[in-house]
Amino acid sequence: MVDQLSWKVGGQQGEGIEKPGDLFATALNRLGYYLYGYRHFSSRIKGGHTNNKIRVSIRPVRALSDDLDILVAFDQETIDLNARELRKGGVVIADAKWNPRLPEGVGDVRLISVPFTSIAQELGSTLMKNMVAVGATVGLMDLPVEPFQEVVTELWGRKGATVVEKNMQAIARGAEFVRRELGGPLDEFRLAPADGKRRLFMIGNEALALGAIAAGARFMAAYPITPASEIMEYLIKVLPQFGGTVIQTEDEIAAVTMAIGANYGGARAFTASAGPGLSLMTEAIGLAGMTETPVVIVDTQRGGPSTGLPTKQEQSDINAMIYSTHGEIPKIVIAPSTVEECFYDMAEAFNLAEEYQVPVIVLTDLALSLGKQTVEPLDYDRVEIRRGKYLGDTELPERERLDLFKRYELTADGVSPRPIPGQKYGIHHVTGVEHNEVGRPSEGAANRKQMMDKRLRKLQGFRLKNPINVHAPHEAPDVLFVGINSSEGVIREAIERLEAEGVKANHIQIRQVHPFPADDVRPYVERAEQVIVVEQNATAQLAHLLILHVGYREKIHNILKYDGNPFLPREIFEQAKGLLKTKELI
Amino acid sequence: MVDQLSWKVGGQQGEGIEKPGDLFATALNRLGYYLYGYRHFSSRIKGGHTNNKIRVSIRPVRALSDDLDILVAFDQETIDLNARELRKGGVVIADAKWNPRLPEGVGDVRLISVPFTSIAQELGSTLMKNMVAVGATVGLMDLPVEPFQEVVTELWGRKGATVVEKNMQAIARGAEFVRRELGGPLDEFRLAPADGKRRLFMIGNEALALGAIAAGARFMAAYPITPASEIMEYLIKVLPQFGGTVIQTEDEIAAVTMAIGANYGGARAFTASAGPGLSLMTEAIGLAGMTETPVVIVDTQRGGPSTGLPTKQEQSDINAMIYSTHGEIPKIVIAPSTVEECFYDMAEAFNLAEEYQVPVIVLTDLALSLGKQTVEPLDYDRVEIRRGKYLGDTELPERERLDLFKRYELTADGVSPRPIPGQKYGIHHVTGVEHNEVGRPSEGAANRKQMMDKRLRKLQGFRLKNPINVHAPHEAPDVLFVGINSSEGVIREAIERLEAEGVKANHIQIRQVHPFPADDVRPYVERAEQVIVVEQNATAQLAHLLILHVGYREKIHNILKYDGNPFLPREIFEQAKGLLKTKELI
Amino acid sequence: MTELKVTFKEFRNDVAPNWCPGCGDFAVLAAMQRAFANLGLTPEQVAVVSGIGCSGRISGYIHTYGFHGTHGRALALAQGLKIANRDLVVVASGGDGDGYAIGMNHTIHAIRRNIDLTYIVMDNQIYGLTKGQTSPRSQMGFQTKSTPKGSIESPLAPLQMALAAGATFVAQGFSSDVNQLVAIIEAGIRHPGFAMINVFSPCVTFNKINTYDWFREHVVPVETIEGYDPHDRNKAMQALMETDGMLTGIIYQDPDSVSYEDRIPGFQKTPLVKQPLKLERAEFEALVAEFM
Amino acid sequence: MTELKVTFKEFRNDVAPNWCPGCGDFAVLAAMQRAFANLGLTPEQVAVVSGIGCSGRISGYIHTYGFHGTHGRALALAQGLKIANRDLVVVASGGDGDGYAIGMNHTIHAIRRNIDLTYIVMDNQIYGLTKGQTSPRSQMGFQTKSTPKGSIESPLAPLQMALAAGATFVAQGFSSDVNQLVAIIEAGIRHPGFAMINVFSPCVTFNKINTYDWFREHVVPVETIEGYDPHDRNKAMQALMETDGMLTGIIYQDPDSVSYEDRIPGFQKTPLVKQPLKLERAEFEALVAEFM
Ligand SMILES: Cc1ncc(C[n+]2csc(CCOP(=O)(O)OP(=O)(O)O)c2C)c(N)n1
Ligand SMILES: Cc1ncc(C[n+]2csc(CCOP(=O)(O)OP(=O)(O)O)c2C)c(N)n1
Ligand code: SF4
Ligand code: SF4
Ligand SMILES: [Mg+2]
Ligand SMILES: [Mg+2]
Repeated sequence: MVDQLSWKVGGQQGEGIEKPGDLFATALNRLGYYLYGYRHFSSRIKGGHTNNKIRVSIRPVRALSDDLDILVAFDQETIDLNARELRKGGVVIADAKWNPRLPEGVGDVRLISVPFTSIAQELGSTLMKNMVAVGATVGLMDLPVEPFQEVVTELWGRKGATVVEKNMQAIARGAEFVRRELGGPLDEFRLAPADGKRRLFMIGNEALALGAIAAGARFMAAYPITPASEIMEYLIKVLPQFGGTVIQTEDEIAAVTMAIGANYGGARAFTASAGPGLSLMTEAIGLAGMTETPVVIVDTQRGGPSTGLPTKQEQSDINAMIYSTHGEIPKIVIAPSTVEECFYDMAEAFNLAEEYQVPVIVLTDLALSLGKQTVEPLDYDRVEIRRGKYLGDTELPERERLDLFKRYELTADGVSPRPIPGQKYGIHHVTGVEHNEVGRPSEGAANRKQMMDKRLRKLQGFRLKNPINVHAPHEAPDVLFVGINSSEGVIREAIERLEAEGVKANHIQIRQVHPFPADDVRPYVERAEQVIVVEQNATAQLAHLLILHVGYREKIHNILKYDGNPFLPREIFEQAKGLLKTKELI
Repeated sequence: MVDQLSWKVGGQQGEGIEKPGDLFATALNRLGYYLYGYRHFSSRIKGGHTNNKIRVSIRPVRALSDDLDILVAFDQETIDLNARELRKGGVVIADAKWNPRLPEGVGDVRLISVPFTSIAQELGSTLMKNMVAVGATVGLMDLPVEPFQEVVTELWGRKGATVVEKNMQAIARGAEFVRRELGGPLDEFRLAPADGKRRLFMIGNEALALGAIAAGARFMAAYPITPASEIMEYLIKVLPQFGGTVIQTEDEIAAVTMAIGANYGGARAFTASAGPGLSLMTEAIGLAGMTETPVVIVDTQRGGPSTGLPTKQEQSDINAMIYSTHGEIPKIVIAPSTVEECFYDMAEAFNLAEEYQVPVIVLTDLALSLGKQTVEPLDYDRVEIRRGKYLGDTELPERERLDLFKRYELTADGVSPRPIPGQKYGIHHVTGVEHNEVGRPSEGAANRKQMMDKRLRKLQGFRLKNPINVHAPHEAPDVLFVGINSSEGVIREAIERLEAEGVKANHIQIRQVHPFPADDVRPYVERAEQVIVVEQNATAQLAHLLILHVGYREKIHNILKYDGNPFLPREIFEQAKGLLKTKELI
Repeated sequence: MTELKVTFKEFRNDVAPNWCPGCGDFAVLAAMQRAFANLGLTPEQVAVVSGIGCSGRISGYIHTYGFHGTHGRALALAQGLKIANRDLVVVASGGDGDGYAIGMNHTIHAIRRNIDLTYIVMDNQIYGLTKGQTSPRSQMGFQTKSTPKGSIESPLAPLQMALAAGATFVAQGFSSDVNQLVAIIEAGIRHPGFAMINVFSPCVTFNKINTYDWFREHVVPVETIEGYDPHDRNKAMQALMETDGMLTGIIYQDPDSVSYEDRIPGFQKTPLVKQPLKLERAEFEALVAEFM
Repeated sequence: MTELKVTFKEFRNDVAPNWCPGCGDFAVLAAMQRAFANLGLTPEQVAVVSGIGCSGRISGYIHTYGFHGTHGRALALAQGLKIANRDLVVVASGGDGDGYAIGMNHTIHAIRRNIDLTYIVMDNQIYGLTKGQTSPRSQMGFQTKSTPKGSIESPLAPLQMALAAGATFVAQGFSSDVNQLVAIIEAGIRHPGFAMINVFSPCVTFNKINTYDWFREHVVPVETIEGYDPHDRNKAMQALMETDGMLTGIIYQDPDSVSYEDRIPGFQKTPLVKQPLKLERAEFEALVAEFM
């Protein structure tokens, strides 16, 4: 029996290979296993290799595994591209139909040809070959069939009992075939039993969308783009239940500007996109900053620059999110590391946007946005709603007709009270031009300085409740790892291995990206012999933020990856060993 | 007699008060004086106070003076707003018509009421009151009348001799009136004679436009915006002579993208805008970076953020110009400090864009772009044309039909040979998606890494011929001043005063903004006791670049100004003294 | 009842517009103020959203809520605002550069969407604020700073474009005829859906061709066309083409127009902004349960 | 002479398009290749500039120069390119989202400008590459990922818009009729000015409504209209309105069209890119002297 196992299914894009992966994962989730998935796909609709790698464990997992135990292949290409990833003794399950073979030089790996297609045909439709493949896995892993029954019923129940029955037969036949082939279950593919608890299983984008709803966002304006579209697509389905709506706009400029307009109106509204969209939003973000209109913007990072690698993992928008837009505005950038944090941070983003009356960018990466994983219960009670100086539901005191409301009142904390259109005594003007306290354009030097100071004052000393995630067991560690977004889990696994070799490693994950939480980060940098910043870009953007805000340039090293794929634990482990060796620590 | 003098004319916007300023300055330029001007104006067409402050000197001047010798006022508001700027003994010349008076508390200042309007009326048109005002100045300063005759003839010659004659009479009458009033010339307003040499007198935008033509740019695509429009307007007038053209596009996205398209086609093309336009260009700049298409973009900085202070001075786009666009591209940002450098740097920008096949941003500020000043001769022979690996006029070797040209060949320096459409053996594909050597989309991990490395390699070790302007007489200075763009002159004046008080001050002006010339800057920072970064923004953007790239955080101090007005020498002098005092240097 | 009647003075504020004397935009401002008053609106019920340009300054000259946004994006702001609070009367406005050059895309898509807004373009056929460059409305041959030899681009026909984009309300006014303009704006606000209003609003400083007199000579009020039927889209298109776009008045109105808000599945009459932010626990749990 | 004749194979390359089998874009690709060959062009004389979308991939599938730009900006690239080198045949292309959503503004202004380009929109009335959201061409009620209850926006009429924007060449093809499409593209390239070509190019994967069969039933070839005169703008507009935009063939062509390039003051027949970069010393000095 094993505690964890890594499974992958692959085939041609657009041929429905999402189904078996989803079915497998959902069933195992129902059994109480922890899952972590990553889909490899291309920027095309049909054709081209795609695969879904899923790690299953009895303990929480937040990273892909280095290797693979089981590969389910729907075509020879899948075997050719992925067989090398299999561990010694790993198994390929493939459709007997096309005479699968292992490529040259793939060592100790077992190929099981299962007649996916013929079994499916016998049952009445080749479409069911997916189910046979799932069944083959069930057989290999010796899984109980009940959770599959449950999921299959949910999936096809509407089509009638026969369809469900047929699909279950396909699974049974696949399982039977493999069991016969193996002559009994192999212990190395049998998972230790899980706790049976029902846990959430979702992608980061869904958690972001849920966070937005929980925070009271009832309007989203967006333009489709990978890997952000799921946020919008989920909300399109769900928001109407809550009286809300999504507008698919003509472009990202309209999307963010509509969101700003709605926030000006007093609603909680947002947009989400990826790099190209965020680049187009640059001017509007400045408008939100200047007019002190709250707005939340999600950037799901993908491979850049330009159209770049639209379906690949990267973390290369950090600088752009901090520094984009001409002139100077206060802005908050936060970066959740896990799907749970996607939910809570997204909800919190709306609070921050209103409390500070600034644009808030929620930064994720493709692996976090699209990777489907087991998620701890999302706590309704942890979601606060704080609106700061929003006056929309306040009875405002009466005032003279032309005594405009001081929407930009110079206050000690820089934040001014905010009435909304429709309120009788709240009339004021808003403009992206420099303005006075009631929002009228003003070019005066003294006013200008006061207003700039006011706006920038808002975020002085700003600090999230958890600006960094800290795993720092050591007082004087050999190394401090610093990561951002989805890398938390993979860094932790690398650290486990390093610790096993005697390295003392601390780890922080940066959640508050801007303003940079220098005071929180500094002590960890100071105490560490060496700092290794792990990030998925080519110019070490996060490391430069450390150097700029914390210093200790000479301590800071990088592990960078920018080939489009997420880190594997081994890669960090080995590169870290290399870096540590140069320091003669190992 | 004095070596220099400061003159200002003010009135209502849209009432033609540019004329007297231009006439005065042009005439003095013809006499061989050095001039430096700054126009104060608002974002409206008619009405609102505007003024033009012009410094005249027998030596080169590159900054406004702290105070004012002569104020020519076309309305009471001009006196109210500007009289306090006059030095002791300064003179206000105002139209007797509206009974000008000095505001309370303005000390030792003399008001001369000159019947601008009635004299003009006597001569046949109140429009000529401008000329009377100029005449009053001529009288006060005891200037020769010939250069005025010359300029007036150029201005109105086409309208006939009578018009010229009348205008000259107006000048004579104004002069006469003041001479009579004063009872003879006052020595303190008489300029020492100049060398009589003819020098150029122009604004930075004109120099940029000239630089572009000199570099062979024959196409500009742009959208109007303050303070960039003059570049386009000058080229619209001039380019047709050289077979070129300007397209006024529908927006800035189209402008920069057209320029990219034209560069792809092998032409030298560019665009120019200010902050809001640059923000809109963010995505396209990434496209140029990814496709390695040369393109030159001018950013004439103005007060931000958002629409901000469209007619005011600021230097707050530095970060945005460096870091904007999602993902990572090689990019060059250069910042001329003087009008001469506008010309040379602009011409050089086209070389750099083609040699490195990257977007090049030429950063100016409003004071540099619009301030009219005396300019040293522009040297035709200093303008080189270097096209790097451009193959557009090469006969390419024959190749197989489908053997595409390796437009993105992996080379040691990262730059690849560049044929242009139309060439028989140069066919290749260009895309903003990650691509292989012939430009076809490719998602492969190995290719991706190679291509990112190739692109980023291009600017490794990049260095302008003059990455910084250096005025560093001291081996171990008390202070190093660091500035950017138009502040060079004003910093130099402040330094003169500090040196007079015994402070040893070095000064560098950053011309190569990105990639940051750390190795060039470092020795100056190292040697200085203290560093004062003078910049016109609120968040000390340039200072942060220093901290990031050079370090020495503890040495670095700021003098910031962000009220929309350019620095005056006194402001830097006094604030520097304050900063130095805390270090007990003075 | 008279003491209850709102007058246009309610919509005046104490800012002296910084437009040039004689600018057509003064009339647009006055017409908006009068239309609001005629409709019995109070200042807080109205939000004027504007773009950047001379015209864009209008949001600061009227006593209502006002948002002066970025160049070309007034409609995006306005649509978001209306979705947030459908009880507001939202009027977007700006120049011909704002709405037909940089902002044309939003104009077209706002038209298609048919959110209940009124959009007023102050069309002076030039860029005023940037001192006289050609606009997409400038005529061929028109000489400006940016086209000293005359414009060589064909001018846009905004109302024909609006019809082609599916507009449900299309009208055109002229700053010289404030009464007509008031009536148009009133009708536009009453119209359930997007009201597209182009106003010939002369720039007396930079446009010496399309002057008040020029317009006076060229406009063709719909009333002068026998039996003009503003409910026939094809006829409206034809009339616009035949008059070279100089038709004024209410040119087309779809009597069956249903606003976008009324088509959104599940969208309530109560404005979004008045609905509670917090989900009920049960609602939240039902959502989350979908992921188990 | 036969051995000199260019065949469409000259324009084929060795890339297998990653379009879904049956995608309408294959026909557009084939038609472009045949049109180029029929016009006797050689691959290096042509540049295909494309946007982002399934359709945008076309620049990589044809053996000519190709530039696959950003989403919605193909026309801006193409116009710049043509100004740089007017000897090239420049064809811009992309999807309906690319050209009519994010890129609509450039489409309209390119039409007005009338630079000598050919623009081919592969109109599948949906977003293909992002997996099936509604496009500005989707019909009301159309159900997609982004409109599960059906689209509630009125679809754009691109060719009516083009006419309203002053287009000098307007045509519409259909992937099922490659011969017609070849003829249209040829005519478009020959047209001196901007040729706007919309092509019904079905998305077999995501659009189950506007299928080949659906189009076959709905298109109205101009040939079927008695005495159709493609030189009458008003009639063309009317015909488009009457057929609900389903007219195919060459719908309008201005016989007097003069391209933008030919209107630019001082613009030479020799392409910019072939002109010397360096100014003569005397030219430079004359320029500079203006500032003394
Ligand atoms: C993104 C951006 N580009 C350019 C400008 C400069 N700009 C301000 S107003 C304007 C056009 C003005 O013309 P129009 O919209 O017709 O308004 P008008 O002044 O004629 O009323 C321009 C180009 C800007 N503010 N923002
Ligand atoms: C700025 C930007 N926004 C969004 C996207 C994502 N995106 C790629 S293609 C596309 C639309 C595709 O639809 P269409 O243009 O109709 O082309 P089709 O795939 O249908 O041929 C979108 C939204 C992008 N690449 N860039
Ligand atoms: S410049 Fe023209 S549009 Fe602007 S305020 Fe003056 S008259 Fe009006
Ligand atoms: S998704 Fe549609 S448009 Fe894209 S390739 Fe497939 S059929 Fe063509
Ligand atoms: Mg205008
Ligand atoms: Mg499409």
